[in-house]
Amino acid sequence: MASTIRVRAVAGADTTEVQSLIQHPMDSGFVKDAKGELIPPHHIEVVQFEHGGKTVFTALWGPAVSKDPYLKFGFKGGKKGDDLKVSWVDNKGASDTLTAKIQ
Amino acid sequence: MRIRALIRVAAVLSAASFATAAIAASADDYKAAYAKAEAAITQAHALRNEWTTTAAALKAAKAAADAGKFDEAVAHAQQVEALANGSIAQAKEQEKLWPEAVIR
Amino acid sequence: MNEFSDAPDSARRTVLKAAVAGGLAGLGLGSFPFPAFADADAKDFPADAFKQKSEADALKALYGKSAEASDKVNLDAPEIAENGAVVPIAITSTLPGVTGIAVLVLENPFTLAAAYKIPEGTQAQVASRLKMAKTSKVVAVVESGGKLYSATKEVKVTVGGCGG
Amino acid sequence: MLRKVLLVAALVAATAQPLLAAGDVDPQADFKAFRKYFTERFPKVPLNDFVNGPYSMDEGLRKQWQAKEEFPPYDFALDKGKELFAKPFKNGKTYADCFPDKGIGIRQLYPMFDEKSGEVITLDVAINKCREANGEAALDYLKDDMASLTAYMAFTSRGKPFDIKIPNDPRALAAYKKGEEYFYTRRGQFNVSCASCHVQNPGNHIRTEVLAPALGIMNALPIYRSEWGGMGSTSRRLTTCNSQVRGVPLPAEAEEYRDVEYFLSYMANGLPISGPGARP
Repeated sequence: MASTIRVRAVAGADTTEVQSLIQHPMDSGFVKDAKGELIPPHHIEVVQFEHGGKTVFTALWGPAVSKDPYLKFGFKGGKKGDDLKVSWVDNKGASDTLTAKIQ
Repeated sequence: MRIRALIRVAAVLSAASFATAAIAASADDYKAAYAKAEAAITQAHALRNEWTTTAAALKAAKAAADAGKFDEAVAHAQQVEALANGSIAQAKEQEKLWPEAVIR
Repeated sequence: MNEFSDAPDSARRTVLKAAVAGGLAGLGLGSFPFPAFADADAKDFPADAFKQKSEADALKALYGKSAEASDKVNLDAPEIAENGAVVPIAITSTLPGVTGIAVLVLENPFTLAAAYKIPEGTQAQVASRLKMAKTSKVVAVVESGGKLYSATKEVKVTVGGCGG
Repeated sequence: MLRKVLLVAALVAATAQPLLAAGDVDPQADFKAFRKYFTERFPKVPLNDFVNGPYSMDEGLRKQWQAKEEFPPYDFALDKGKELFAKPFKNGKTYADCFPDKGIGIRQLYPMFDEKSGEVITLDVAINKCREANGEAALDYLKDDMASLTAYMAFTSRGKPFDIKIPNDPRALAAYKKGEEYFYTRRGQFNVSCASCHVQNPGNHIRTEVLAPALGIMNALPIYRSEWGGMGSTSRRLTTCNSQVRGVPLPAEAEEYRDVEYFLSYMANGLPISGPGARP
């Protein structure tokens, strides 16, 4: 099974720029299905990025974040070949994690 | 052209509702109206030009007939026929007119 | 990025490179569908803040205080959203010692859309994509030195992002 | 406009002559006129930018698109397509065995006129022919797998100019003509043609959408639409066009659809493939 997480982390002179895309429906809880019944909210709540044993970024998301959510941020340090660990957990307790190499 | 088509449909529709208001319709009236509607749909289908609203009206006609509301059913069937005829007229007209729209 | 007008090849390379990177990341480096989730913890999630219907209540629940407008908070959002389902929103700030960023969509059923924790060494910037139910003010809030600063922009939404 | 149409109708009725004889199908002349129309109407749009549809017409939209392209939402569909493309059939063969250049970088050659059957074969149809020739069931033209596969195949062809050939074969010319007819024919209860929107009104809003120019409109297919929340095939796009004007869509990959794709792709000859595209 392919990972739900895509990460591109590129080390620059001073900072590492991180972009990620996570495959997730991010159901808002306000949309009805074909039968006219509300689809219950199903969204990622926490995404964490770790580098060198330290959390470099934490996202807390409600149901208003788009489907297959995108994120872009930057942190100081990080060099080519370093590990960057990404983890998420959603409101139903599902989760995924991926360790990518900084480019 | 669009305006003309709409006027045509509207005229048929208002005539239809006037007629049904005058005399209560029977199951046989509905059958006759339905047969005409179906024939028009078949022709529109053959011309590969049906309107989505035609199918919706047909559904409404059937539902009304099933509920024994024949006045309503006849009105819907006539609406189906008018809509299908509109799409038939459109297709025939366009067969001749489309080259006028070509970029030259 | 004039994707194909000026430099089709370089644009294509960029995307190709990206796909390769994405592919590699997804390939070998351990992806487990349901691992024991050690690091990010659902307990961290401020569920209460995400249930508030006003800006003030959401900020109070999240940070315990209110925000003042500041030109040192920069909110980049479209004037007219092409589709309310996917509205790109980017926030940056020149304030020192930023510890958190939050984004609120005032007309959404729940105003708080996302909150970000910014540890030391991480830049005061984040870009993401949000759903907007209708035309609304979007508020970017930045936490700096224990205080909250905000910037607001109205985004017109003609196709709502909440479906139904 | 109304008066003009009425006048034309009167003329047609009076002369009762077909406006076009069978012999005067001239794709090259059409091509020149089509290109001239769009480049003159939109002098500021670089020729190769037409393939970006509404984003070539509206700066605000373009910025949002570019933001999304940084990490496009269709990335997952693309990976899925790559996986599907590589997966061997039960007989051990793959899609690569059915296509020129093993199926990589060839999207710009479709639709293709098939001399054997005398029909226009789109990429989607070619995919299903490949499957059937290898004992696999055809894919649904409207569903995700077809969209993902064609997305991947388009992606490997990005930047390659459309290279659609209309051989001097009466059947190919007839198919081209039928495609042209379909494009300019008004249909649906709203009484509009493909051209009403994509020739007469590109850049304008219909309800909330900015209409794409017809020139280069096929280059971006298949497309990921935010409205769909996913990748949609060419068939999905065309059938949606029909239902949006209150017309009942034809079956996916019906002759008319294949022919109109043939016509439009030929009009875009020389313009680069930009698919899979992202659209509102």
